Amino acid sequence: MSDKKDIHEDKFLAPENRKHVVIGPDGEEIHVDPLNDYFCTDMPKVEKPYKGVMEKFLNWARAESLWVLAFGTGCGSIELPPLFSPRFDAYRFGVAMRPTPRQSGVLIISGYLAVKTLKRAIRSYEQMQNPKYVIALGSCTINGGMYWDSYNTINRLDHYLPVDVYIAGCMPRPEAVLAGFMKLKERIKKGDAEGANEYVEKLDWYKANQKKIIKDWNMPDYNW
Amino acid sequence: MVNPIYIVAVLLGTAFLLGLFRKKGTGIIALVALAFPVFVSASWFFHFLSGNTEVLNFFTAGAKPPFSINLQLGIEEALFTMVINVLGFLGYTYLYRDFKEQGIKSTVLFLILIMGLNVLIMSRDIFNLFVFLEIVSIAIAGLIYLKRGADTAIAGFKYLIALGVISTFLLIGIAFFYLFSGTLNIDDFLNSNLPAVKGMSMAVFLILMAILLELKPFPANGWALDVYQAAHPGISAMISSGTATASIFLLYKLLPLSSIDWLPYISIIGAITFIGSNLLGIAQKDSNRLLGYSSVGQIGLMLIIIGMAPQLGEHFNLIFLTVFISHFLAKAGLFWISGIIKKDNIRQWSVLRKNKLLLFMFGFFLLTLLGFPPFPSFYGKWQLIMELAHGSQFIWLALILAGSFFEGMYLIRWFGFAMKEKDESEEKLTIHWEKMIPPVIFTVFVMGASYFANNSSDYGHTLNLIPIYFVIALFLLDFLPAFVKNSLVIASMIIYSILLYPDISDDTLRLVFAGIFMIGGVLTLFAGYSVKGKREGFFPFVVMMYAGLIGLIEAENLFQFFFAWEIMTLGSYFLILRGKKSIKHAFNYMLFSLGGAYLIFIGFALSYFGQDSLDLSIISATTLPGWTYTLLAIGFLTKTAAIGLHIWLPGAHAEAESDVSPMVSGILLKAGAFGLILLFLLMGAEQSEQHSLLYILGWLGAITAVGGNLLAVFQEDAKRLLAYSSVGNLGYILFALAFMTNVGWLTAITYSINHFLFKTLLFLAIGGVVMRVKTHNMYEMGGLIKKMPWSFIAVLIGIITLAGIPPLAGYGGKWLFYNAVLTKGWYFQGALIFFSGTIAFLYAFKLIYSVFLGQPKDKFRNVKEAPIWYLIPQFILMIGIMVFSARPDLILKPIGTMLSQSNYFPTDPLNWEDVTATTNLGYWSGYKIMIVIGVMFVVLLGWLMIMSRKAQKIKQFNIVYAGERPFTPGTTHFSHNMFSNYYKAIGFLSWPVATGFWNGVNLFTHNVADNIRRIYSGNGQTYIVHIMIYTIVIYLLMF
Amino acid sequence: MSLFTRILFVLLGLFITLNWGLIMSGIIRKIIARLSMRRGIKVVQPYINLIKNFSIRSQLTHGVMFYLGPVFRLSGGVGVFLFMPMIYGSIYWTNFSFTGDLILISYFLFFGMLGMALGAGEGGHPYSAIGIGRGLAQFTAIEVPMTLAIISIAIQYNSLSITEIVAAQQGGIMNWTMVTNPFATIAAMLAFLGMMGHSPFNVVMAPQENPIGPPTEYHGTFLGVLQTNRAILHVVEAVLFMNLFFGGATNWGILILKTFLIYFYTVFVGMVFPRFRVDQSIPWFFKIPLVFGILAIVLLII
Amino acid sequence: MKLFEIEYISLIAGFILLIVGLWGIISQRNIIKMIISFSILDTSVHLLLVAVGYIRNRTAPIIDSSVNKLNAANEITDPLPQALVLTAIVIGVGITALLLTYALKLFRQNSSLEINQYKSLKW
Repeated sequence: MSDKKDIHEDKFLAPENRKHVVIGPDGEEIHVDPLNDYFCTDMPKVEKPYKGVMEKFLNWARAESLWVLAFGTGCGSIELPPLFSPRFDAYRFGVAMRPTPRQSGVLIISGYLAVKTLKRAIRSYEQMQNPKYVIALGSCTINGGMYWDSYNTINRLDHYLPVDVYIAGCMPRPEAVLAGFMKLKERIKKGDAEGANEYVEKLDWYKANQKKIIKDWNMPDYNW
Repeated sequence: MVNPIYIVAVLLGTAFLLGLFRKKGTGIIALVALAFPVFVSASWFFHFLSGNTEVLNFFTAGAKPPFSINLQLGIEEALFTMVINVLGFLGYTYLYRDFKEQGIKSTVLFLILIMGLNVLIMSRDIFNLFVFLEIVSIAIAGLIYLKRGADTAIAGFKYLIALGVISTFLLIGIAFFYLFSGTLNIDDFLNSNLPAVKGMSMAVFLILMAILLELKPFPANGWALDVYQAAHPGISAMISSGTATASIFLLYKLLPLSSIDWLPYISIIGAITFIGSNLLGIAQKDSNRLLGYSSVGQIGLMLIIIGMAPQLGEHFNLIFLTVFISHFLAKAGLFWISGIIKKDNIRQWSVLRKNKLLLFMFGFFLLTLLGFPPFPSFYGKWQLIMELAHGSQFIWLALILAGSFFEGMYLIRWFGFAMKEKDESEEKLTIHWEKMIPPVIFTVFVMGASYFANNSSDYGHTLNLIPIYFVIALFLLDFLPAFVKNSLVIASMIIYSILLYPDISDDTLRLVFAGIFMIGGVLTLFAGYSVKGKREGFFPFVVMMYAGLIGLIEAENLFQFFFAWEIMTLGSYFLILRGKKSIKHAFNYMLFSLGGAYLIFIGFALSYFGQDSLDLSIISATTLPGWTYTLLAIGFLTKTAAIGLHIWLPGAHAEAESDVSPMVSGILLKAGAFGLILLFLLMGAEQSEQHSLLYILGWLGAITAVGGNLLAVFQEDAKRLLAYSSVGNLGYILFALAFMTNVGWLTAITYSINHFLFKTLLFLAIGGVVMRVKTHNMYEMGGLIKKMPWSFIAVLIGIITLAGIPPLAGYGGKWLFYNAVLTKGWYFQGALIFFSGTIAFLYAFKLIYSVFLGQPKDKFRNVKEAPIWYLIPQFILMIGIMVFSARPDLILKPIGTMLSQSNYFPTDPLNWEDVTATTNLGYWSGYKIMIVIGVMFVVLLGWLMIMSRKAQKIKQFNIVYAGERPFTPGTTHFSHNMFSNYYKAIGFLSWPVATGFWNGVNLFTHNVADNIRRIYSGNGQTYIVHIMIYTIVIYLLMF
Repeated sequence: MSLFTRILFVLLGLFITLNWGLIMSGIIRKIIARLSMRRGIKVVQPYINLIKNFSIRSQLTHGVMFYLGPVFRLSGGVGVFLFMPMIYGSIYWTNFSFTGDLILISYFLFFGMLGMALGAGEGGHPYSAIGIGRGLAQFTAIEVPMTLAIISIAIQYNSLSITEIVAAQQGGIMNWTMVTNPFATIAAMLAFLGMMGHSPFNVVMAPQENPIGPPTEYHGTFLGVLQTNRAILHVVEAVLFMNLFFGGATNWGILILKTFLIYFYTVFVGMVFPRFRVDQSIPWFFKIPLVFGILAIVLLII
Repeated sequence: MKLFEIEYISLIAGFILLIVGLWGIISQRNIIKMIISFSILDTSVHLLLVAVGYIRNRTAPIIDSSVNKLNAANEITDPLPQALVLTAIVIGVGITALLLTYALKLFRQNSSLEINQYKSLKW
């Protein structure tokens, strides 16, 4: 079984990620295994929340300061910019866009997820720091929507990422998205939004699901 | 004592008798025969030297003139016959094998040649001179064909035809001389006091002209050059050293015949020859022909000296003899070496590297020709230039140095080829031992001559020659392993510093620079321990350089200073030349150094004008302040690489070896700064009248700072970047010195110390890195912090100091700068300086980021930390920086006291209250700043460490990449052309204007040389035309 | 005053500065929101962001220098505060300004920049390096008018000591450098635009193009430290300009008012003008601000 | 007419030959012709030498029956130039011989006697 897996992986491994030999400055041979050498191969740990008032206070702060990763995955991303226009003004709820996953807490999957986008979405999600939240936008993320039998999109997002809030509609209007943010805030304040830890706990299951449809992973299992 | 007539007898007799012998044994007999004259003339020479002054006159056939020939042997004749006989003996030894192959004929010719030369020197009969001149010519014409071939044949033909025409002139001259004077004896003529007749002067003109033409004056010398090129080098050596010597003496002997003062014309002819042939040498690629040009040039120089004799007075002997003996020994030596390696193109002389001794001798002779100290002609040239200046012959002085510069140009280039050009020849260098003897002996003679020149020079005794002896000792000890020699050098430098300390402890300025030179020297030498093997030819030059540097500190008179300056230049040139790709850069370095040194030379000479001592203080009393100071300043600026004169620096510093770069960049450049300091002090410091010069220098410093730093920004080569940074930093120092205020000078000294500390540190650290990764290109490195953490710390400390960020010492410099700028009122220059200070951030960041941060590359995964011997000096320097940052008062206070208490800079000093420095404008307390920042930094660090103690360590590709992963480390490391946007904005300021200018100058010189030398069309008839036109022109000039 | 009391006052001042910095940025973002017909963030939003960033549970580090970067950065900000006399005439709020003068502050500003640059560099992200390259390149140009202005006021007051410069401006608005040396003020205030990094000079961290420039890899506590520094530094830089050109402050109220106005000015300009590329902004600094800087000096020497 | 005295004639002839010789050396392309020109040049000098040493109405400086031995100093011409000429002739012959040798070598190696074709050594 394991042998088979290796062959499988090899087939999709990008050329630059294959093991190779480079010549060092003194003429010595250096064996490079890109997947192990370039990437951290550790697995994430569960980051336990504090208990009591402290956690409540921090959760309040987290809820009031939602930094969204500016990452449009599908057609729904067209609905996000109006959120920050004067009409909807998501800023007043503490929502802001951040350009880098390192600094963001919220990943919005805006609509259908093609397989290749899923890979990027997962990588970006993994690069976000705990605690982190996922908002799924539109029917496509719930059951595939109009793409339910497409060969190239996923049907249920929560098989791949722990979703905190679904916002139904095709597409949901910005008002609905704002409502989704409100819902997320409620969950965070209640302490329910522990998707990040959930993802770590059930990592094997998530990874198995992810690998089922993404063959050319080209990276260690967890993308730090 | 043996009568010298036996020289003739023995040589002639042997030549005749040789025919009786079979081939076997002829060589030995000839050698013995040639040894005899050496013995005779040497015994006479020492006889005269030991106090006997009575000149020996002797006659052939026991009768008096005119029925016999009158020969004379005084000390001069004895000396010249001696050198010629030595040359003859060694020349024969050298050619022994060739003669053996050729049979007796060549040996006979050789004996005749030596005999002829002897008689030429001793004879006092004009017709006799003609006869022997012809004999010598015939002998040489025969010997030329020792090397068979069409080239040789045509060269010999041209030679004979030309000499035939010349001897016709001579004979006509002699005929009319006899007609008008009735005697052919020089002495008779001189005693007879005949009235001057028009025809007589014409006759003498023809005679002297013929002798002059024999000396191959430019441009009527094509025939001679062809001979040099075509003949066997052993014969060329005889022509160049032997016949030229005799002809020069002949000229000297016959000059009194003329009633007209020939001397100015001889000088002019000499000058044209000296400059002309040295200029043409620049375009020459054939080694023997090049030696020919050089030979002709040197004769030109001797002609100048002869022509200048009245101005030179009592110094004539020293000047002439040193220049003569240098040329004599070196040229013969070089021709001999040329004959050993048998390569025509100067590029192919790289084959010399196969034999260390040959290479050594080659360099030795070249330097002898160039007149570097401690070689004899250095003393001669020094004395010559000084005397010329004393007699206000400034144009001559400039002409001589211009010619010397041209000569330097091709000789140094040649040496560079020998040292560094790729050696493509496969075959082994076959060396016959007897061919090695003569050059070796001449090398020893050069050393002896240097010793005597030093002793007979007026100022030679003031020199401290201990370092020179040490250099020689190191040459002899070169077989030892490197670490032994390294320890030896370090120990000697430490001991020397300790011995030196009491002498200069009362002069704080000198003490600071001595500290930079010596401490820096020891520290950079530590790095040398990491080199395994013998490291041949490194340590003598290191010592030479440091000897020069310390000599500058010790110098009390101009001579010592210039001597030390040249020694330092020489040592550093050899060090730079050791680098891998340094051939071009070392050449540039030497060329600029030579030019700069000559400017300094002229400056010294000008200040000597109208004065009697050579003390350094005469510069302040110079009667030509404008010229003197400007020339000296430009001379020193070539060493500090002010913009426009900087193009040699980046290459020279970047391509040098890892541990040489810090020496030349961190330490050597301070020599220029020290020179400027000395100059400015002598200009009268604060009272200096040279406002416009200082103002220009101030602007120059500011522009240099901007230019150097800006150029550094756009470099991809780490060492080149640092080198350009040095240009910029030396600009700061120049700028600060030009203030001529107390604080300005403190700034300059602070900068000197800072630059020494951080640039040595950076060059050592980067040198260590380069040593490990084996590339200079920063974009190829990256992420080395994990492999070389200590080097990283060193670079970090270095760039913080460089950028002038508090709390490190660099900030002190900036603060002083502001105060100085505001006090002096040079606001706009100051703004430029501060602008360049911020530019420094760009390259400082690029340096540390591209090398140590960013993406680690695969091929540097296994590199280790730099050798411990690189790290030790780095740590010492870091400690130095820290101490100087925290307690700047330890150094600046005494300097400030000295500057303000002396008469130099009494006004507006820096005040010290405990550890706080104050001026009228502001205040600065390095110690307290250090504490505040240190405490704060530690507190914040602790806080953050508590806050993020659990941080997960991740690897190089765990970066956010828009949901993707980086491709390879190479494509992810952002380093190449890092500041492209900056280039787009103000890159036009970094256009290589100076490089273009100097390239243009170089191209122009080459083109001029290349076009002029086309007068040597190769056609023998053209050469005859040259001779005739030349004669006519000289005639028209004279009458 | 004993060292201990001094440290206490310094810490207190630092606390006030930090809070004022956070509130100021909140207020200003509120004002901007209102200008564009939005309700905008809460005024305390910067506090919430800061708390949230410090409460991030997981941390990543790329290496030692990555770790030290924010420390350098914050040291830079706090250091400038430490060397800055905040309130004129007060012995309590002069911090450690006795250790150095204006030059110390203007060079210590680089301390943080350099540290940040190194930390970001260790992150290994190419965009960080691009951002730093841009920032440093732009800074060299900013420094030219700034230096000219500093030289100009140093000539004017014949001092480099900030305290003395403020002292010379006391006694009414007519004594402020703004009035007495308008060209220096203009040059410096134009340079100030670049120093604060608002539009049109914010190409350093132009989002979408090079995600966010130097701090691309920073998150959580590191980012919190950077934000803290930002809050402090904005105030302190405004205080520097207030001290140099706008008469300083004799109490905290005036300080708060003046720094607010000075800071608001940069934001206001940023609202109006679009972003420059680096190769546009550098020549821009070499045009108008440079001319004003030169004028400021020329007029003084004449 | 002084001009037509023997010494002047030989003097003038000498100078004319001198010019001819020089001109020949410069203008003749053939090496042999150059050597001949050189010989002419040589001869011209000899002529000059003799002319310089000539004293009118005196006999050759050979002490034989035609000269009174006691009064020889007043009867013979100056012997020195004549001795010089003898030496010069010898030397001239030597040089000419050497030149011819070189011409021979050149011709053997390159089968040409045109001086123009031997320009490999230049500049």
